[in-house]
Amino acid sequence: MAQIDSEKYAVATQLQLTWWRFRRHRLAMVSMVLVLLFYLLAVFADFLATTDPHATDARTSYIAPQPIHLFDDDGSFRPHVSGIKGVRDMRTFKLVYTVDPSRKVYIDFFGRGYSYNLFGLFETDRHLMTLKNPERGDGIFIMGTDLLGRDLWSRLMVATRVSLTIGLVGVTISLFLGVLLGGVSAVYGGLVDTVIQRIIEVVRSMPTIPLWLGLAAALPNDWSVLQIYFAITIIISLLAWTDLARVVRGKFLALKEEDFVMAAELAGASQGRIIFRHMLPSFASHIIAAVSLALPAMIISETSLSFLGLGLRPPAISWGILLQDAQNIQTLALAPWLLLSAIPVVVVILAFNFLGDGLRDAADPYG
Amino acid sequence: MAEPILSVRDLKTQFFGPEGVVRAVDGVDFDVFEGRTLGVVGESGCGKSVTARSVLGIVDRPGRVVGGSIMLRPAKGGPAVDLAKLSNEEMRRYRGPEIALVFQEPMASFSQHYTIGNQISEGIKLHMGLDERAAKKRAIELLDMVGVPQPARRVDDYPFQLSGGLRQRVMIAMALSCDPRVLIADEPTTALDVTTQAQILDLLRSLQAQRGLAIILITHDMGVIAEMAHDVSVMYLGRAVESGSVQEIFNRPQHPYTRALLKSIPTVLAKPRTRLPTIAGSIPHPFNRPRGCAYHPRCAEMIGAVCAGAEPPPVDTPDGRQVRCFLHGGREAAEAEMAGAKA
Amino acid sequence: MIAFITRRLLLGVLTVWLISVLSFVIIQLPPGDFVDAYIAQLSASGSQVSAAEADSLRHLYGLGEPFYVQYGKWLARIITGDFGESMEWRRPVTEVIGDRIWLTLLLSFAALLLTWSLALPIGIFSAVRQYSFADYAFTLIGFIGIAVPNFLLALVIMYFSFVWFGTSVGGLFSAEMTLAPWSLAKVWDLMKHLPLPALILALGGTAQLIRIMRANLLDELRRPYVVTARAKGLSETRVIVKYPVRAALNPFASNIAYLFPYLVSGSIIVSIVLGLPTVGPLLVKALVAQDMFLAGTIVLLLGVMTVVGTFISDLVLMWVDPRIRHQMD
Amino acid sequence: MTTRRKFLGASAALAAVTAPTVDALAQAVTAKSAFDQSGLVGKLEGPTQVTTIPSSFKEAPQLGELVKAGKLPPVASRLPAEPLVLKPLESIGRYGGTWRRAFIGPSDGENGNRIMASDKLLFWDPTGSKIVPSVAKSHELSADGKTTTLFLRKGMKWSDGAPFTADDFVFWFEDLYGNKDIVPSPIPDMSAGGKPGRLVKIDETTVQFQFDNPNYLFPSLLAGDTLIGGGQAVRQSNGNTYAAYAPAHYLKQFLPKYSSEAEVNRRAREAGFDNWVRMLHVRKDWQLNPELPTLGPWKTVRPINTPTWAMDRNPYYYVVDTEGNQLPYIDKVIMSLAENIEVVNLKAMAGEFDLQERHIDLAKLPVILENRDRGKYDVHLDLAYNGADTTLHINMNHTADAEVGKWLGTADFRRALSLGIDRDQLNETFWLGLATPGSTAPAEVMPESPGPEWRKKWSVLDIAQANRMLDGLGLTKKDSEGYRVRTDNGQRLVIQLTAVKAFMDWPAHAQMIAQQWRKIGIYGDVKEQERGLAFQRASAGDHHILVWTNGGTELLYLYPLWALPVSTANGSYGPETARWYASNGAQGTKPSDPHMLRALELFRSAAAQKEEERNKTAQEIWKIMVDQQFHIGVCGQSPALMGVRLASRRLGNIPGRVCIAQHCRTPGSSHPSTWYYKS
Repeated sequence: MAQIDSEKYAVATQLQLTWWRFRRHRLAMVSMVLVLLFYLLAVFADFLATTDPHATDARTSYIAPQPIHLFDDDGSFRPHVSGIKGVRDMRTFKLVYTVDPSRKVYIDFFGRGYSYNLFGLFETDRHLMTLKNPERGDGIFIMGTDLLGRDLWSRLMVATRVSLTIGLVGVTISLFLGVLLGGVSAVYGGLVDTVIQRIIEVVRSMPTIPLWLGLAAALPNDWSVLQIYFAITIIISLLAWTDLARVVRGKFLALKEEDFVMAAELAGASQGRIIFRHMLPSFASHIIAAVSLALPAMIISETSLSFLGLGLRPPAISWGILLQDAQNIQTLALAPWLLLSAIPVVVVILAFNFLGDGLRDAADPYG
Repeated sequence: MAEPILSVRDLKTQFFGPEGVVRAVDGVDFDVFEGRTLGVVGESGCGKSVTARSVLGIVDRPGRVVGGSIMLRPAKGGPAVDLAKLSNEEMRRYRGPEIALVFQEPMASFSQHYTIGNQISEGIKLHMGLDERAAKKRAIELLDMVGVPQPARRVDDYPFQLSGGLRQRVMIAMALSCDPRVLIADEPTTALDVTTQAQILDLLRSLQAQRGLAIILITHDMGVIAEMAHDVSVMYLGRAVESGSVQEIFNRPQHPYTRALLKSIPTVLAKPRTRLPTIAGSIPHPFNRPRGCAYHPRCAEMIGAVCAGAEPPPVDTPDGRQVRCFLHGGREAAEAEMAGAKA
Repeated sequence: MIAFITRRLLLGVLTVWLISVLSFVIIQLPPGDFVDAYIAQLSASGSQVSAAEADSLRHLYGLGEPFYVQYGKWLARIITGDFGESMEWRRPVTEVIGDRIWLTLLLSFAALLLTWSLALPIGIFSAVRQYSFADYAFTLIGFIGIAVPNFLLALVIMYFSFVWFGTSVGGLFSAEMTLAPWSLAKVWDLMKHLPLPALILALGGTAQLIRIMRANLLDELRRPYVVTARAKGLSETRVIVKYPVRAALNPFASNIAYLFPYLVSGSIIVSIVLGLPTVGPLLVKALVAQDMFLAGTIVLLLGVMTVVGTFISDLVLMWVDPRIRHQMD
Repeated sequence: MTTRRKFLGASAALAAVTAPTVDALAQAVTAKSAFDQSGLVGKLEGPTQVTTIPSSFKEAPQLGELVKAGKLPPVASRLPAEPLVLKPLESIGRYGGTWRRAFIGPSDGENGNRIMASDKLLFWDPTGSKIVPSVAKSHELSADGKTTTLFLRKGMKWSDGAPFTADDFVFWFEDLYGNKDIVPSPIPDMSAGGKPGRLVKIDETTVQFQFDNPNYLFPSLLAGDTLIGGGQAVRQSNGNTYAAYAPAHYLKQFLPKYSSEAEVNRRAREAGFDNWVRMLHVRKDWQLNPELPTLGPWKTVRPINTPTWAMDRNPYYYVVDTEGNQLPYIDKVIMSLAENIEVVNLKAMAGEFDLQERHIDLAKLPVILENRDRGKYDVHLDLAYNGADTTLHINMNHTADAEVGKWLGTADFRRALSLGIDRDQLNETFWLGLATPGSTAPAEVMPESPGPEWRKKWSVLDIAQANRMLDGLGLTKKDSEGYRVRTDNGQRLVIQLTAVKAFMDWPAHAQMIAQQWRKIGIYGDVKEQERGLAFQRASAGDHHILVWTNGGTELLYLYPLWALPVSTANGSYGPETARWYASNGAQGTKPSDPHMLRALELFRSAAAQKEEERNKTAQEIWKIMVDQQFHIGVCGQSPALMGVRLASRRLGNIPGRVCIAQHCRTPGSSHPSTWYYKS
C-alpha cells in the first residue's frame, strides 16, 4: 500500500510540476482553452448549426454573410434577420441579392430544426437558433452560403466535428503504434531494433502523396462515408507514427540508464512493470506534448488529401472539403466569404501548436 | 589582517518571474583574502551558486543583481572597483583575468563540440593577446600544471574523451588560464568519486599555495569545508546566517542551522546502523519565504513568537563572528518593535 | 569510419530496394491498370476502345502478367539504367522527368535557401530574446506559416496578383519564353517567376525550422557550458554563436535528409495550384493514370534522394558533432 | 437539307422555349430574354464553301521565301488541281501570328485533333446540318445503298509534298486495318447487316466502299466523328488506327511486310521501343511525330508530350480562300501545358490565350465577363444540341446487388427518380440558368428529335406522382429518417450515384439530386470517383448510376455511345447487353426488357434505311428511351461543354456562334484556318 501511494505521489508531482510550469505559459493556456472550446463545439455541432448542412437550394446560392439584428424597431430585444431576395443579372450572370428590411424573420432560441443525434445517443431536433416564421429561402446566414445554397456556418460546425475527431482518432492510432514500436525497439534492441528502424526509415523516405493516393484509391467502392472516414484516418496515422516512435525510443534509451530504472531492475521488478510504472509516467508529459504537436499535422493531412480529391469526398463535410470548395476562381471573385472556413483551421492548428510547445517546455524545462 | 581582494556587502540578487520576485540572494556580506579560501556552505537552493554568479555578473535572466556592492581591489593597486556597477561590456574584462569560475559539472561545463585546447586557449587569446600557437603552448603548460598526463596529446582531445577527474583538472586549468586572483569553485567535487575529490582538493590547495589565489569554495559538504576553508559563511535562503573562521564554526557553532548541518556529517565514530540526524523538513519554496527568521519553521531551538515575527539582525559575537539569530542578540529590540507595531 | 560508411551504404541500398517494392505495390493497389485509365480518357474525349483492343493494349504494355513478374522485369531494366517508357507520355521516363527534375530541384533549392536564411536568424533571435515582443511576433508569423494550408495560400496569392497586377502567376516561365532556348533573358524570366512559389513552398518549412531552432537553442542556452563561456569573458554574441548555436545545429543536420522529400511532397500541391512544371503534378497524374514506370521511377527517385540525404546528413552530423565522429572509432 | 439548316440557325430562339424559372428568382426571366440581354449568343455562322476556283494562288510570306530559295515548290504546284475554296466569314485575312492556347497534358490530344478536323473525308458545314466535301471533293451513294464512292482531289499532297492518292486508302485498308497486330478487331462502321465491307481503289483519285447489304448511313458515318470518318488526326493517334487513309510512303518502313519482322523489331529496339507495334503507334501519331505526313492546316513541330505542343503551317494544305490565298492565315499554334483548370481560366482571363473554349468553366462566366476588357477578349456562348449535359446513365444489368438491380431495371422506378429531380434548381445553380431542363432527347431542331412533348416526358418535378409510383411498386416502408427500405432485408435502399469531376462538377450535381430525392424517400449515395476508376467500374457493371453527359447523341447513329448499349466501350447501361449487341448475339446476354430489345433492333435496322426513314426510326428510339427513362436527363442544350468561347479582339472572321456537337468537331467545322490576326 505504502509503496503504491508513494509511487502515485511521485507521478503526481511530476505531472503537477509540469502543470505548474505549463500554467505560466499564458499563450499555451489560452490555446488550451481554445482547443477545449473547439472540441465542445464539435460535440454540439448539430445543436449549433442553424440549418441542415446538406440541404441545397438554388434560391440561396452564394449569399454573402448576413447580420443578425438584435433589436426590433421599437428597441425591444428581438433578434431577427431580414428577408432577402435574389435575382440573376443576365448581363453579368451574377446573383444579386437585395435585402428587404421590412420583412423581419425572427430567431427562435432552442427551436426545432432538422433532427439529429446528440452524442450519438438520443435523437432531437432542438437547435440553438432557428427561424420562427421563415419563408422558402430564408435562413440565418451569418457566414453566407455556398454555390449549392448551403449555410456555411452550419457546414463549418459539422466539419469541425469531423476534422477534429479525425485528428484525435488518428493520433490515438499513431500514438499506439509509436509507443509500441518505439518502446519495443528500445527495450529489445538488437535485430528487433534494426528491423523497426529500417521500417521507420522506409516509411519516412516514401513521399507521402503516392502513399496516400495509392491507399485512398484502393478503398472499396461501396464503403459508406463513415467507413471511408475511418480508413482515411488509419491511412494518415499509418504514416504519422514514425516521429512518435523515434521520440519514444530516444526517451526509452535515455531512461534505461537512469538510476531509478536501474534501481527498479535491481529490485527485481518485471520488465512490464518497469516500463509501465516507472518509465512511461516519467515521459508521459513528453508524449502529451508530441501528441498535441502531431494533431495539427493530422488535420493538415486531411485537408491536403481532400484537396487532392482523395480522402473524404462530398457529401461528407470536413474542413478539407470546405477548403476544396473554396479552391476556385469563382469563389475568390464571387463568394470570398467561403474562405472563412480557413479561419478555424488556422486557429485550431495554431492553438494545438502553442499548446504543444507549452507542454513541451513545461515537461522538459531543461532539455 | 590584510585588505581583502574582494569585498561583498549587502549583495541582493532577485529573479523577476511571472509569479513574483524570488530573492535568491538577500543581503550577503563576505570578504575574500589573498591566499585564503572562503567556504560558502548551505543546502541546495540556499543561493550559494547565485552568489557566485552574481560576483561574476553572469546571473541568467530574469535574474538581476539589485543591490549591494562587489568591491574588487585591482592587482596594480589603486581604488577598488565596484563590479556590481559595471556594464556587461566592462565586466567582461574582469572575467577570466581577475575572477574565474570552476563549475560543479565538469562534463556539462565544457562544450562537446570543441577540443579542450580550443576552449582553454580561447580566453588566453582574448585576454592575454597571444596568438594561436602561443595560446596552445600555454594551454599545454596549464594542463601540465594541473597534472594532466601527456598534456601535448590531451590538448587535442574532446571533453567526452576524458575521465571525470581529468575533466575537472582541465576545468581548473581553463579557469587559471588568465592568471586570475580570485577563483570561484562552485561545488567543484560534487560529481566526483571520493578519491578523485581528494585529488582535486589537493590540487586546488597546492595551486593556492603557489599563486596566492583567493578561492571562494561553494559547497553543501561540510567535510570539504573542513578540509579546505579558512573562513566559512553559512547560507540559508539567500542570507549568511553565520560566518567566521573554520575552527570556530566547527568547534563552536552558534546558529542552530549550523549546528544542524554539522550534526548531519557522518563520522567514523558513529555507531553502525544508526540513523544520521537530518534537518527536519525541507527548504521552503522561495515564494513561501517564512516570516521572521527564515529558519524558524525547522528550528529545534526556536525561542518563541519573536522568531516567527521578526528577522534577526546580524550580531557580531565576541569571538569575531557574525550570527543572525535571536539566541545571540537582537531579541529585545525586535520584541519592542513588534509590540510597538501592535500598539 | 570506413566500416561505418559501408554499413550505411549497404543499409541505404536495402532501404531503396524496400522503397522500390513498396512503391510498386502502392501503384498497383488501386483496382484497374493503365489501360483502364487510358480508355476512360479516350471515352471522355469521344473515342471508343473495344474490349478486344483493350486486351491488345494490355498485351502491348505487358500488363497482363502477374505482379511479381512485372516487378522483376522493371527492376531488371532499372539496374541496366533503363527506366522504361511512360505509357501516358509515350516517351522514355528519363526524358519526361528530365524536363522537370531540374526545375523541381531549382525550386526546392530556392525554397530551402529561403527557409534557412529566414529560419536560422529568426530562430536564434527568438530564443535569445525569449518571451520578448519580437519573439511572440515571429512565433506567431511562423505558426501562421504552418497553419495556413499552402495550397490555399497559393491560389489566393495567384488570384490577387492577377486582380491587382493583371499578371498571371502560374508557371515558371512567361508564354513567350517557354519555347525559347536557354538564354540570359530566359534565366531572368525564370528568376522573376521563382520567388513567389519558392516563398509559398518555404513558408511551412521555415516556420517549422524556426521552432526547432528556437527550442533547441533554448535548451542549449541553459547548459552550464554557456556559463563557463561567459565566465571566460567572451562577448555575448561570441558566446552564443560559438557554443549553443553550434550545438543547436545538430538537429538541423539530421533534418537535411527529410527536408528535401518534404519540399518535393509539399511542392506537389503548390505546383498543381500554380501550374508549375515540376515533377509533383507529373507524379500525381502518373499515379492517377496508373502510368507505372513513370510513377514508380519518380517515387524511387524521391526515395533515393531521401536515402542519399540521410547519408549526407550522417556525414554532416559526423562533421558537426565530434562525439558521433568518435563513436565511430 | 436547307430547311433543316434554317431550323438550326434559329435554334437559339427555339431552345429558349423552355425557360428556367425558379419561383423566388422569377425575375430571372426566360432563357430567351436571358440570351438577348447578355448578347453573348450570336448567329450560327462560319466560312462557306464555294465552287469557283481562283485563277491564281498566293501564299504566306515565309513560304514565299522558301520558294524563292528553292526549298519549296511554288504554291500552285503544292495545291491540288481543285483545292477546297472557302469564303471567309467576314473578309479575306492577313497572314501571320501565333495562336496561343492551353492544353492539359498528353491526354488532351482532342484539343489539337479538333482544329485539324478538315483532314476528314467528308465534313459538316459550320451549322452542322449539311454534309459537305472535305478531303474528298465529292461522294456518291449508290441507289441500292451498297456502295459509297469517294472522289479525291487530283494533285493533292501530303504535308511532306508526297502525292495523296487512292493507294493511301488501300494501304490503310490492307496493311493497317487488315493487320491483327495493329487493329485487333474489325470496327462496326465497316460492316453492314453484320457483314464486313471492303475498300476498293477504282483509279488514282477514286475509292469505293462496298458492302453486301444496304448502308445508306455510310456517307454520314464518313462525315461524322466516327471510327471510319474521324480523320487521320483523331483516329490514327492514341494507339488507334482507323479513318480510312494513311501516308503509305512514310509508314511502310515500319511494317514487317515491307522488310521483315526481325528487321522492324530491330529498328524499334534501336529507337527505344519494345517492339515494332509500339513504334508504329508512335510514328503514325501526329501528336507525337513531327515527321508524320498529314493533311490538316498545321502540323506538329513540338510533340504533345512536352510542355509545349507547337504546330506550324502545312505548306501543302489543300484549302484556299476566295482570292486564292492558301490557308491557314495563322502561322503557328502554340499550346502551353497547364497543370490545372483554374490556371487555364485565369490565364485566359489575363488575355494570355487568343482563342480558348476548351477547359473554360461555365461556372466562372461572371468572372470571365468581368475581365473582358482587361484581357481584351470577347465572350461567346455556343449552345449545344444534345439533350442533357448531365445525364444519369442507369445500369440495367446490375447483378452484384439483386434488389438494387431489380429496381434499376424497373421503368416506374426510373421514372420516379426522374420525377424527383428539380431541374430548375440545378439549371440555376450549375448552368447559371443557361440550360434547357428536360429529358435526354436531342434539341427540337435536330432531325432526330421526337418532338417537344418528349422534352418534358417524365422529366418535370412531380414529387407526389413519384411517391405514388414508388409506393405502387411496393416500396412503402420507410426508416426513421424517412428513406424507403429494401424489400429483401428492411435496410435502407441506397442508390449510388457515381460521379466524376470532369467537364462539369458532376459530384456537386449529384449531391443536389440526392438532396432532392429525400423528398421521394430515396437515399442517393454520391460516390465521387476518379475518371478511370469510375469508367472501369461502369464497364464492369459495378455501378448503379453513372453521372456523365450525353454529348454526341444529338446525331444518334453517328455517336450512340451515351444513348444505347451498343459498344463494349461503354458499359454504363449494362456491359452484358452491350457485349450481346456488339457481338451480334454471340456473346453477352440478351436484354430481358422488351423495350430495350426493341430500341436495339430499331437501331440495328437503321443503317439500311434512307435518311428520312432513318430519322423516323431515331425518333422512335428516342421515344422509347425517354418513355422508359433508360437514362435520366437533367439539363442540356447549354454552353457548359466547350461552349464558353473566349476570343481575342485581335482575331478576325470569328463566328458569332459555333456549332457545339460531336459531329462538328467544335471548333473544326468553323475552319480555324480562316481566322486571322487583324493587326
